[in-house]
Amino acid sequence: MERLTDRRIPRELPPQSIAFRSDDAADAVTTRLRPDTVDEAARTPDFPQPWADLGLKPDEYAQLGEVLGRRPTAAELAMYSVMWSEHCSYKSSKVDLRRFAETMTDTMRKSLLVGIGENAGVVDVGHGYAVTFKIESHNHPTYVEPYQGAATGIGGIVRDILSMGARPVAVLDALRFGPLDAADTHRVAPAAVAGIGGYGNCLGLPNIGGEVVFDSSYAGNPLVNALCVGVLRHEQLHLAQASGDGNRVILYGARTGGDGIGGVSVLASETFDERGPTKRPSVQVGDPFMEKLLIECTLQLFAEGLVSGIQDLGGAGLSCATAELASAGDGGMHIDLELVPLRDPTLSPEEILMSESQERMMAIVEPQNVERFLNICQRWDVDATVIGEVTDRGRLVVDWHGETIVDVPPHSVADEAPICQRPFARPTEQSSLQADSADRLPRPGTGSELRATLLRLAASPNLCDKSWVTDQYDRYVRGNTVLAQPEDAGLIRVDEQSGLGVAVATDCNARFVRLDPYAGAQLALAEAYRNVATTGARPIAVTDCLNFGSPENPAVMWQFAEAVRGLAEGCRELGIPVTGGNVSFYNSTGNSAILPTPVIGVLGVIDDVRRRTPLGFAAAQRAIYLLGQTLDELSGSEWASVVHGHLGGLPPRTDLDAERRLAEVLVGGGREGLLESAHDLSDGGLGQALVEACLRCDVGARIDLPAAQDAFVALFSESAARAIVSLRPENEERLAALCQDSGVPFTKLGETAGRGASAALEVGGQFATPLAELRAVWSPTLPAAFDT
Amino acid sequence: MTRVVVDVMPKRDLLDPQGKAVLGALPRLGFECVRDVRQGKRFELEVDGDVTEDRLAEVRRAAETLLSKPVIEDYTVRVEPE
Amino acid sequence: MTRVVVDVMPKRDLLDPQGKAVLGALPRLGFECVRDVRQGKRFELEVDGDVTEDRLAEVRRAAETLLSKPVIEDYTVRVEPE
Amino acid sequence: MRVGVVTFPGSLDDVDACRAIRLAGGDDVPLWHGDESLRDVDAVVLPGGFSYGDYLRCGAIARFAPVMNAVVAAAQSGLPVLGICNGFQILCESLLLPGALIRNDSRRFVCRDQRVRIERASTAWTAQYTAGEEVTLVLKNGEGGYVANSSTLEELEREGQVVARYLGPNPNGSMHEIAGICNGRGNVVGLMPHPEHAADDLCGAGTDGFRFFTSVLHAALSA
Ligand SMILES: Nc1ncnc2c1ncn2[C@@H]1O[C@H](COP(=O)(O)OP(=O)(O)O)[C@@H](O)[C@H]1O
Ligand SMILES: [Mg+2]
Repeated sequence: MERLTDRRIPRELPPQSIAFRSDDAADAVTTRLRPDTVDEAARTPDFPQPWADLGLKPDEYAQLGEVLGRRPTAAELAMYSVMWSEHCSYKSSKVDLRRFAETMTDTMRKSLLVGIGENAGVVDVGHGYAVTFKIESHNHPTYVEPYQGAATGIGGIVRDILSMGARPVAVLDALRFGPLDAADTHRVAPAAVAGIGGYGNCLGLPNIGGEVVFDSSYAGNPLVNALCVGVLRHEQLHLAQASGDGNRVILYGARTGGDGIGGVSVLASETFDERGPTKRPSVQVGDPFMEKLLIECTLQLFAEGLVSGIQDLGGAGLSCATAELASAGDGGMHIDLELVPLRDPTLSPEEILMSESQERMMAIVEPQNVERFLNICQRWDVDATVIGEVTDRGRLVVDWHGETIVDVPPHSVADEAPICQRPFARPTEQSSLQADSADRLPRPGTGSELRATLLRLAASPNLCDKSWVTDQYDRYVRGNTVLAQPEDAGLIRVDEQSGLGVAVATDCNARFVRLDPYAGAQLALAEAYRNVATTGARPIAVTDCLNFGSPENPAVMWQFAEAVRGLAEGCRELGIPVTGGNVSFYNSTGNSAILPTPVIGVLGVIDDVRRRTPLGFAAAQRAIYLLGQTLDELSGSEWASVVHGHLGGLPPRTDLDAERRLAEVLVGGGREGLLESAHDLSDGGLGQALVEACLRCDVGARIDLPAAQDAFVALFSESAARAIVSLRPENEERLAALCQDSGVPFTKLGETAGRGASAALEVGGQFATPLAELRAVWSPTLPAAFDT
Repeated sequence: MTRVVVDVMPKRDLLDPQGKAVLGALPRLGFECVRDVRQGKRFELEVDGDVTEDRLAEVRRAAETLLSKPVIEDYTVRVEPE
Repeated sequence: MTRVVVDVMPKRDLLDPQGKAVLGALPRLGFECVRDVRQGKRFELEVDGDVTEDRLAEVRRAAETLLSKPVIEDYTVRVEPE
Repeated sequence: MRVGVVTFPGSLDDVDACRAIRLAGGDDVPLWHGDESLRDVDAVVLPGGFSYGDYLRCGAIARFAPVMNAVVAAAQSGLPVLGICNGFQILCESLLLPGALIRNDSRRFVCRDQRVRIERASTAWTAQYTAGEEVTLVLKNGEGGYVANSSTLEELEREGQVVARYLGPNPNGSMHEIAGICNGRGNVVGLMPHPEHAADDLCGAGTDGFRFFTSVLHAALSA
């Protein structure tokens, strides 16, 4: 594959003369004076082909010969090698991912308009509206070129959402970097954040949430997972399929250039190692301005009913789009590749098929609509070209100046990649890891030790103020953002009349997943679910981005299988379906893989956004309640990590039924207007939740910890299914009734106190700390690290 | 004091959205003769004393590590004649 | 085809936040010999045919009206030797 | 009362400006960059965004859009024009306002709720404020540093053409903490922070920005 990304291919040769360069000797350039055609392939069955370098296994290459009844042409080989790569074919994960379908119940299916398999899932949210959302990784490109890698991550997921027929309305970004003090983190993190902001801001999409986590396992393997939310009317739903003999295939958007040629295949089949840049994919450069035009143009095309099928061009570019459109349709497709508008006229046909130039879309259009289609594109300054048509011959045929260079059954490219049954095994050290619990670690005892612990945690990289990051993101544009960072979930108004809205949160505590992948994945799901419910929205759907190490490592494969099983069963228990997502393998350097990081995004719906519940204490003399039960659960906690650098034991207990009942109270309480604030408890426990709730509007609090419990456990345990709420005293009784109805334990902690200079967080009998002091440790961590 | 100029340009094969935007605007302003535009950065460094080979090597290193991103940009370094 | 280069630099007496940031970063990377840095833009225009005086005048007009903003920037136009 | 909002390729906050105009009781009239006509509007907003990607200089290319010929002519004969953020940059590029906006001194995009002081209430867009009033608007830009040469700055100060100034730490390095200025006549105002994002309690930073829109509706009514 690298040969295709190698830009030293002699440019003075006419385009037709370049096929593949042989790998071994730099000067042994295998050139053809004509492209490798189907006829040529039939004539020269024994012509040696660089299939191994393109990442294909011997049996896969053999299978290709069987599918085609001859050797593949160079273009076909390029196409299959990319489409059958891990990244495009999910060959290692397919077996496990079937669980999501298997655990789907009728209730879960009810509001699902489009499920897994399309560009993104679509759910009904009422009033004739539907919402589509999906999360996707752009990890390796971000490591190689942090700004462009992260930027094009946003660009890609936004086109996925657009291609469902939806207007993209918001983005979120879940980020993982190496340790805050590592030099490479300083190379990657600020540039990745700037890239996400640079692209999203210029595109005009509000960024309403995400995560920033620092951990040594991500050094050299940063994770950038981008989520986009889109809104459509039911009747606007579009699918990626090419049907109707004679319908035209239109390529529109940016011209095709040399960006990221073969990137996908390399990304998915190689891991970073000491050999460095020669193994790296070539990068892509994004043009958010073009993408903005593409969005507005495409929405107008939808509105005028001119599009009968549509697909964005992402990984594997034209190869993937044509194959998937044709495969999902009812016939075949014929493309004249020389019609593709090029930025670089010297690209070979294989390169054109593989190019990952950004900001391109492909539409299937009935002949009588073509003229209007092209007119609309022109109005938006978007290039559009008819490059082929749908046929009824069941083949995907690509011609280059009249000669056929691809002639394949579309299913075989898009859907019939060989499946890998990867061996998996629970690593033996998992047991010793789980046996090494945090219970043995020395704990703070006195009030002043507890206070010092609270401050230390608040200042730590993973719990500190994230506004250094989020202030680089426009959260206001389009004027429908009801909640954004630092709220528990982002909340977007969908309909101004009714107040209908949707909330989204992403979460994953990867330490928990490391300790127990099954439970950890459920805890990630539970946390995202809880975050959504905290704002008052009812969780209805899930998207996931499964970031793991190498699938060729049985221990990693075990983590993966366990996490998927946990997630699938968790979703069934909560009654919300996984609607789509993304798998990213090979997040490892040498032998060390990242912490298994299944980032879970949950979408919720709220009937009236005016009833949302914000995170911060808003006024004095409000009652503060803790909902849920606190156990002595500190293994894998932020405290164990920050104070002791310890990871071992079992993660907190998962009780999804408790999560569901807690959500009932939070959503019901919000709808009744009982709750003035609500904040979920997660990393850092009650202590950190109080810090955040106080600092949000600078309102203090006076609380007493339950007498029956150890103060340290009460403050820093990370038991799940908990939240703190504040409310007017006259509503306390009603809250109690709600909690009793749902079977949610509730404890009055105390009340909110004054605002202003004297405001403080006071923990009865233990300590008090002025909010000014809390802010002074919580706020400067990221600026101090990055602004020097 | 000598002036060393570092020019940093987007790599030929990669998209240059900035150059593209300018190229698109030129004809609208009546400039018809331009076929292609690329936009890069120009750094003017004022360097102490004479520019020795060592100094130049140092500037080249700065160009490579700080002023340009080698995966997407090319740079050139030259001493500006007085 | 001829290449015409337009360099656009921030005016001497105006703030140049980007140049300043580079200047601040250089010593931290161990580059000690640089006294001042300014960051501007470099445009490479590929112009049809030979560059006549008329063509150059046209490019100069583009540099003045579009590529630079005279209150904050200065520009130079030159034909790049082959 | 008809207030036009121009959409350039890459305009983003046009929908927000339209909504604010509607909330204020006006009729929002979409104007297209490629049209020469202002469709008989009583005032014009050049909204925020990244026209043409802002790759060259913010506003540098939008300034040449056909609609700008009409805007410039109308502004010169007294039509109220408000340029917000990218719109402010376009007004400077069009020479309807002096000076320029450069990269934030932090070199980062900044999005935050920003306190500003309204320095001049006698413009078409600020008539419903009192001079000296302190309000919260939304600042969100990467190139918001206002610069001008010293004689221009002196003149702006002398003639009272500074419409709004940042309070607290200077968020972007603007000279004289300038957040907004107007032309001599007070009908053309350029403002870096966004009043349209402070016009709706639920989805913005409060409602302090609302009066920019009610001001112009009132001004147009009484004109
Ligand atoms: N990369 C990011 N992009 C946008 N918002 C972020 C990002 N990282 C964190 N946030 C926001 O900051 C707030 C705090 O994050 P976090 O502590 O992870 O929340 P929680 O613990 O509730 O999941 C949340 O509102 C979150 O959405
Ligand atoms: Mg939360």
